[in-house]
Amino acid sequence: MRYLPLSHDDRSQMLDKIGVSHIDDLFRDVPKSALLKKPVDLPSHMSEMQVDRNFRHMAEKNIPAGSHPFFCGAGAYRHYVPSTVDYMIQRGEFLTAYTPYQPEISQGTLQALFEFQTQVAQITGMEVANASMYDGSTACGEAVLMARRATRKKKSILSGTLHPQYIEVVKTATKYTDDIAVVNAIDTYSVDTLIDQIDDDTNCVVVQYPDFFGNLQDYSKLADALHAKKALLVVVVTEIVSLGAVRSPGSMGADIVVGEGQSIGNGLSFGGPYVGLFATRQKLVRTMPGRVCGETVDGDGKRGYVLTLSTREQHIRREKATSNICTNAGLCTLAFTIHMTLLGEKGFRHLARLNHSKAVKLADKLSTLDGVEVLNDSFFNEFTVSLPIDATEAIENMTAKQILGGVPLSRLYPNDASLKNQMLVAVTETVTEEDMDRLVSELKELINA
Amino acid sequence: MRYLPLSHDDRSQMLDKIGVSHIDDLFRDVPKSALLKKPVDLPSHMSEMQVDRNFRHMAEKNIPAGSHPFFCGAGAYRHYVPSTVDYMIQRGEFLTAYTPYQPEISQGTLQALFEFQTQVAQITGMEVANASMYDGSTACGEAVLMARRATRKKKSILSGTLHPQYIEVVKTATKYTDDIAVVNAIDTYSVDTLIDQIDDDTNCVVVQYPDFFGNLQDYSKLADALHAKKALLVVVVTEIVSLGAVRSPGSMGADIVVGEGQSIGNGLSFGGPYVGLFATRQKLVRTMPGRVCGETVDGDGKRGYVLTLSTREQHIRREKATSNICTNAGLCTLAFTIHMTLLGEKGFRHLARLNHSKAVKLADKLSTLDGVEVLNDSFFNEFTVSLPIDATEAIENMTAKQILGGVPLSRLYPNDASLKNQMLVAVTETVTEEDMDRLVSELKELINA
Amino acid sequence: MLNKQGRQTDIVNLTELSQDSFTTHSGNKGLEQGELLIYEIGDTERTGVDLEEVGEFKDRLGGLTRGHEIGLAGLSEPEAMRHYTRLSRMNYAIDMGLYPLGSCTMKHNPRVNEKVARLPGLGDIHPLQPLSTVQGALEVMDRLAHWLKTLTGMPAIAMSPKAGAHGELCGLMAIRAALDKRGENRSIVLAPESAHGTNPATASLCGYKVKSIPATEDGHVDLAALKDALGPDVAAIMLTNPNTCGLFERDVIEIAEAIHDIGGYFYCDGANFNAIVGKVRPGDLGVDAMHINLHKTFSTPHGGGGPGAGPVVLSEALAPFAPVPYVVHGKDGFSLVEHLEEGSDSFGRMTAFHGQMGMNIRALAFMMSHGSDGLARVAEDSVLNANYVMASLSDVMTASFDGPCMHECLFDDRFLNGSGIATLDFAKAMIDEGYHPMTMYFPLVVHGAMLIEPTESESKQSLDQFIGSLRHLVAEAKAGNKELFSGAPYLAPLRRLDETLAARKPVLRWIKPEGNGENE
Amino acid sequence: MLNKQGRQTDIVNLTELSQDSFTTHSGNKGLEQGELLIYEIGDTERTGVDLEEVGEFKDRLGGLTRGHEIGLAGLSEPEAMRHYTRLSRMNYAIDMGLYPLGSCTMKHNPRVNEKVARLPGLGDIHPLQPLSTVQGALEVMDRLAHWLKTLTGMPAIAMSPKAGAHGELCGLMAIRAALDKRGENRSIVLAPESAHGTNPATASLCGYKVKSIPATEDGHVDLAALKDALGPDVAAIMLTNPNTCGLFERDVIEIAEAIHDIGGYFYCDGANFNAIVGKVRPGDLGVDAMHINLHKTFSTPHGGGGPGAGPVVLSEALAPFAPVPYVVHGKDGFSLVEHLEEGSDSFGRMTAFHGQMGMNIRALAFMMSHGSDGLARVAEDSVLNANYVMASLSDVMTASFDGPCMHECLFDDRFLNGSGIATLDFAKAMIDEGYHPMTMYFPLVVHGAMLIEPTESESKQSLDQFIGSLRHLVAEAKAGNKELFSGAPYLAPLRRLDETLAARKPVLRWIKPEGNGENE
Ligand SMILES: Cc1ncc(COP(=O)(O)O)c(C=O)c1O
Ligand SMILES: Cc1ncc(COP(=O)(O)O)c(C=O)c1O
Repeated sequence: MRYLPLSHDDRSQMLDKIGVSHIDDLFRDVPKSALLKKPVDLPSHMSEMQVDRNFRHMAEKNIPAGSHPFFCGAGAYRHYVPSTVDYMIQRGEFLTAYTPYQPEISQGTLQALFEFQTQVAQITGMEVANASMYDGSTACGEAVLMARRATRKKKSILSGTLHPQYIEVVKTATKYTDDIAVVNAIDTYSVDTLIDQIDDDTNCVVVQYPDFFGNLQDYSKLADALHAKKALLVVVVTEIVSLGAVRSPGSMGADIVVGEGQSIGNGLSFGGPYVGLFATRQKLVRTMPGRVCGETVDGDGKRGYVLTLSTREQHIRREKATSNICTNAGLCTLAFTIHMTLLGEKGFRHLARLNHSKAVKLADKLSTLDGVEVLNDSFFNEFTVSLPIDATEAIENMTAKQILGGVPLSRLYPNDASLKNQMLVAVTETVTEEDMDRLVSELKELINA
Repeated sequence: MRYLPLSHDDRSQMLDKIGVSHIDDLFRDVPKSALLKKPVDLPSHMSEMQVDRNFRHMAEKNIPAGSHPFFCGAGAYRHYVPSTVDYMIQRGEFLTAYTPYQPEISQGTLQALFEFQTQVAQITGMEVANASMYDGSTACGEAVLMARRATRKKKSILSGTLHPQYIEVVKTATKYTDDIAVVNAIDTYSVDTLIDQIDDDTNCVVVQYPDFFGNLQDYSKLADALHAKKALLVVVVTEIVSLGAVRSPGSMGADIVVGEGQSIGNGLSFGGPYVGLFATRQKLVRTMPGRVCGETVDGDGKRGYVLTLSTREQHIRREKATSNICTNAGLCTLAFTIHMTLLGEKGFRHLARLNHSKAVKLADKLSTLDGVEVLNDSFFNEFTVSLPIDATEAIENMTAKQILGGVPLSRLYPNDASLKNQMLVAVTETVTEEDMDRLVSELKELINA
Repeated sequence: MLNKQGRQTDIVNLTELSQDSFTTHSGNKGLEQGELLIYEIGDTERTGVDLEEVGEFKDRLGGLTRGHEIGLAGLSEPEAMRHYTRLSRMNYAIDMGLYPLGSCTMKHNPRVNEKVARLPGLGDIHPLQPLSTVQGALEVMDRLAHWLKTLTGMPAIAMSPKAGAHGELCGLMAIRAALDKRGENRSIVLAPESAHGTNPATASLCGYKVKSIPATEDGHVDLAALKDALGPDVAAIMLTNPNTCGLFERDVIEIAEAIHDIGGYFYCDGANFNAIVGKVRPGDLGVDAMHINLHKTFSTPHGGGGPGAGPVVLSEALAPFAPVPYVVHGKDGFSLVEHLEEGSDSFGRMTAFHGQMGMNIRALAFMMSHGSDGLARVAEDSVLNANYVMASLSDVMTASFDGPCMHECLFDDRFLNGSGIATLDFAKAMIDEGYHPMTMYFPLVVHGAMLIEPTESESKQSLDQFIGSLRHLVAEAKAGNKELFSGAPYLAPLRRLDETLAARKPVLRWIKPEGNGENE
Repeated sequence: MLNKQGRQTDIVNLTELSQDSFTTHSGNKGLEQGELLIYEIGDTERTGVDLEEVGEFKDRLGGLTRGHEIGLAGLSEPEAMRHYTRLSRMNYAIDMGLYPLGSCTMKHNPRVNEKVARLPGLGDIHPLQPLSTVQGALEVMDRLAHWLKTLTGMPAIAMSPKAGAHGELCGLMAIRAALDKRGENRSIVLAPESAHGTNPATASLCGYKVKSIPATEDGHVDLAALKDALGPDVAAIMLTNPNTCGLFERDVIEIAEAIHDIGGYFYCDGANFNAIVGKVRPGDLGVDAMHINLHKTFSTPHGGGGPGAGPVVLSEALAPFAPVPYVVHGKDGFSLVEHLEEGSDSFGRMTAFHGQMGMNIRALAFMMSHGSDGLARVAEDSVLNANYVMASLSDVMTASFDGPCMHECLFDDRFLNGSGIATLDFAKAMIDEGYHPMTMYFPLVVHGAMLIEPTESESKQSLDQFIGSLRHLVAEAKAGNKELFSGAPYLAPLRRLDETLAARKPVLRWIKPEGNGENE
């Protein structure tokens, strides 16, 4: 077996040294009845070439996003990631290192984390950020838990325009610790409805920005109302590229900003691994979940980085930890950082503007179709379209014509009949004008059929 | 432009420091008339995404070997290269290093070269090998030039069963220095015909093993005859994997063995870059072309490696050099070495046996077809098939049916009508039994049509 | 001698400088290069990307245009390449050497896994594409599920948890849902003293109190104490098996029965599955739920801290409570259940989308490469390697427990008694020898713990070299060569770092030296 | 202080050891790891591949089965990964830092080039597939040919040469073929003293004698001497422009006219094309043939010595003599002329198949990324960077020639006079500073040459740091700190290597310590 260096001879020499005669003597603590006598019923080992063939075969049963005009979003976005990013994260020194617990021989990972934390703080407009959570949805759950810890209050209010799967994740994560109230999406278009729900028991309100349907709203007033009640504003950003174009949540008074960082540096990968962003205010840092990297000096006085504030974490604090997270999104974080470093301020803003301009163009084109309506007043690179026909079917039909036309809302709200003709359409820099025209003409044909 | 770090400000500060006011002041030695006033007539710069798209577009116009049953050989073979190889050669430290002229900071490249030289010497059964030539064909040209230098005689005899493009390359390379006699392929099936050609002026005979048509022959007698005339036996191996199954040229008395190393570690890449192997006897080493790496010690007595015997080379010896080669096949060499290290003796022999067994199987299957004849008595993983129909057309027709069925001999011998129904069929470990059956049934259909 | 171009033609006799007094102007030391932060190299004008130009257009940002500078530093592509290459070279990694971190299973990460995960048909698909366009992806999930269920002998699996700790949460949520369904409101989870920190932390998240069970002298769970702790208020036990001392809990079946007897559930922390994969099926031991760290047993790369994946296998009893989504075989191929159905017992959803697909692919590639024969070999070689290390060191270091260990061996600091050298010092001296230290101070059941897990990826030679270095260090420690340890590491890119300072005055991000313009 | 698990809770005061006396048991120094040869690690039994089993069958090897052991050492995959990773870490590379090798154009190698070269449709195609199945590949060749012809202002191109020297051979072969066709049997090729070694070596291969032309005091070709050397027996001049002193030959047009006047041809060595790409077209200077090192100007990676590619552009006069193969536009798309046609003037074939396709792809990706606007910038920035280095060092080092240079600047060793320090020593001290040395002792026209080519890939900061290190070294040299140089490098993986020993007793391969079983 190509991955196993021990030879038959090695094995017997080693057994000799140990002083046993058979490998199973080392398994003597295993109840006899439980030690398998023969291999489990699964295929035998394979050559690399066969493994490669098997996966190619499975891959060919999927339609890659890049092979067609592509407009899916709803929390996962297809951006062009520069080749440098993927080459760099595959360097063995990054790829095959553990969590940087030994800082003297982990400065590579650590310094990159320090850069990552700075970038996340800057983009979100916050003071500090952690070294990542699993993804945006779990980060959102952690934010609610943190709000409870920070305020010692039990009630959390979620806006109905939060990604519906995020709502489910928050509800699951807080099932035994928190009371969750979800405000109908339709009611949240006025921030006042949310404000009305805040009471003395409220620990936070969670809003999404741009919201799940693509809309942009200023949450400053909400922040003020929350702060007046010693509660926190949690802002969720699922399309982090938007923050290159719109005001930061921090500037609106957010106390915790969580986000899905996939758009930067990371591919679609059918939903994971992604990278959860988590930023907050300096004063809340000791209630923050997750690892964090900090600056210090070495024995010679040279600057260096270490994991720090670990007394918040499970491996030190155990049942009193701020979270149970251990392994996080390390390498996805690195991909994010490298991509963001390549972009820089200039590239990040340019990228955001390019996304927005293309989205505006497509919205304009779609609006010209009879019976088609773009429901958003404002949006970044994604908006909700109402069709005169069933959106799920329309998308299925377009698939046959080699177009991945968007995400039907009923995929996420199967029980809400009022949404069945609606779909989310995302437009990133990877979409060409030709792609847009194909979408528009295909939709036109379907509508007229 | 993403590859250019200088900013506008940098540029003016630097011009200031230099003491000129405009960049074109630095081009003042260029005749005014020749300095372009505007960019040449070519497209403007492109985003990485656009570049990527352009190449995908061109790539889609080709049929990749791996997407179909594939039987082409004739000097370039499709083997499965373990993923480790390509990952490793892409490490920046290997990929973006220059020729290891500063050994203290090039031990990685140097030690790998030392391993490469050892592997090549072992496989060919020779005493020493150099650090590579461009490819098999140019190595072959160099071998003939070396035979002249080593023997101070002018006449070289090439077997007609040498790859026809190699014959052309040798003729071109030696045009002004050597007399080349090519012996008809048909006549070389008896070594005696070659032996008869040897005279006192002969510096070498060049034979291929397995020969271009796939046949295997023992060249010991030829070696003896040459040595009796103080001439050299040059053996060319275009499918290096064969040497895992058949006796080494060294064991037959070869004085120079050159080869195409592409099969190990390197992809097809439409013909290049490949890697030329060059091995010889210790006593001839100072007439050998190309770089060579040798062992030595450092100032602390530690073992290390350096480029050596450079007094043979152009950068020292100039017009008296053994060759004009400078840049060689560095990275392809490394790929060869890593792949060979993964194989080891056991894997290399297993791979060779696997190739041969599959070739035998296909030869047997093809022989069952009416009017189809395998012309070889012996072969390794490639043989010549005679069809009852035009081979070029048969192959074109199979292409339409998604089979890349082999190389028609008329592609290489356009003027030899006797070969027009013949084709070379290569079978490597990448060919499945299903692939073979498709080829056989498709050929059957074509013949019966 | 110099030739006429001034080239030296003979070898010089090197003169010597003391390395002590040696500082270079650049701060580099040959190939060991220092590197500033991106913020100190780049600026807000520089960029390493080119993008299509954007013409004028009327924005639809609702008046929320971002004005002020964000403050992001950019680098041109060559600078970025160099920056991150240099950083990477300051890391230790499996690709460089033995990485004996106990409990972490730092094994070889095959590159074919990376390759197949990047096939466009697997890497470039959106989680909400129509299911008809992702049948191959669902097949990967289904196949991996089948392998994991077969290897563990368990009937059900939840594929979405994103790491081990997330898997623990999933398992405990299922347990609590099962108890809720029975109308029982139990409040306690038992966990051995030696448990990993994530176990108690997870139990808390599910609203449980954790009761710690002591270990016996020989490193196992104290069965008597455990039985004493059992009662109607106990929801579950969280047991790591093999445990974090590297020992197989020989009473595991009895423990399972005991917990089942009082109506509780057996959660098994599967972080150490590497020791028994293909040799023992947890399902045969009475386990109700167990997470599997794909980034340990099944070789998906640790990536400097993640990402991982923590699928959880479930017993018949817990299967109905599994979270969404899950793959089902429908009439037109595979389908995905993404929503809590009316009347479903599912406890909810762990994450948006469907879990760590990228990790699933890699893990499946690893499994298929080994096959059922090879996976049993993995367990055997990992156990053999650990025992070989233990046998080769226990005459000079103090093994905490007798007898064969599983895939990792535990030493404590008794052999350093009186030397003035702590476990940490010893570990840092290993860095100078070119090794990543073992896991230290965990598990908490022995003093100054050193937990060594070589994994099956090490050759005998590699182990012999490692053993040689450790024996050398022990000899130096015993010889009183204290500075070798207390000042270590001497030869790493940095000397020992001041972690206390870092925690006391946290500097968690770069700040622009004079004023920080980025918050608008 | 230790807590109850023995974990240190306060920061220790590091004690110190002298690094001098410091040897580790393993021989490693932290992250700097030594590594044996594969033959000392692996053996003939170990392997890092799994292959399909082969059943019994009757071989058809004609009785030539290889019997005896070959002697190849194998490693398992994890061992191989580690072996080559460790080796790689002993290298310097562009990805790590400035690589100022004059005449080598060590610039940034963009990774998108690597990516597109690996697309299955481009990387996995056979050179002898039916032409209908490789139209995209022929398009790549054709497009690259178009870019190169346009950038050089030349009408024809030979795409198959495999490196610069091979291109030179191609060019001179075309020249000789043209002369042969005219029935002229000229015997001399002129080349300046400063020419690269490949120039005279190539001329020899074509059966020419080389006559060397001296340089003027200011580093240019001596026009008068050149004109004196011209005559009916001169076939060609091989001129590098910009020349290897980093200067543009300002008399180039006059030189071209002079050589044409006597019926000879102008071969231009295009190794230094980076300085003028997009700014000057060699075709406008009277060039008849010029090779282009794609691995210099167009960024294909050097790979530790290759592979490269050396396409040759040709004038109208030489075009008919170009070698096969070449791409033509046929009725069904692109076609390839692979055979010498009846009556063709083509001088033959340079290589099997069609040249360095993999390099062509990378070079074209580089060109398309820059565009015509960006390529001119490349030339400008490379020239600007070189002049900036020269301007920043010429007060302390001795620039060999006045005035602006092109893309590289030349110093000689006069500034070291009397210090006892040679160019080589100075260069080796740069290694300790973290830099690859510049090209040394080339060109041969100045004493102790140091030729610095920063390329356009360097930022101003990077240059400033480099300049800082060099100024520091100069100051140390002038202060008489000789050991800093004569013993250098001190901080590299190895100290200075004994090249004399290597050449005197060549050990060119590993030999099994007792007897060598592999030759059968
Ligand atoms: C015993 C044990 N349990 C649980 C975990 C947590 O797993 P993860 O880091 O994947 O969340 C670990 C990881 O180190 C572990 O060692
Ligand atoms: C001036 C000059 N000419 C020719 C060459 C030869 O090019 P190649 O190494 O590609 O054969 C070089 C390469 O170093 C060079 O610098």
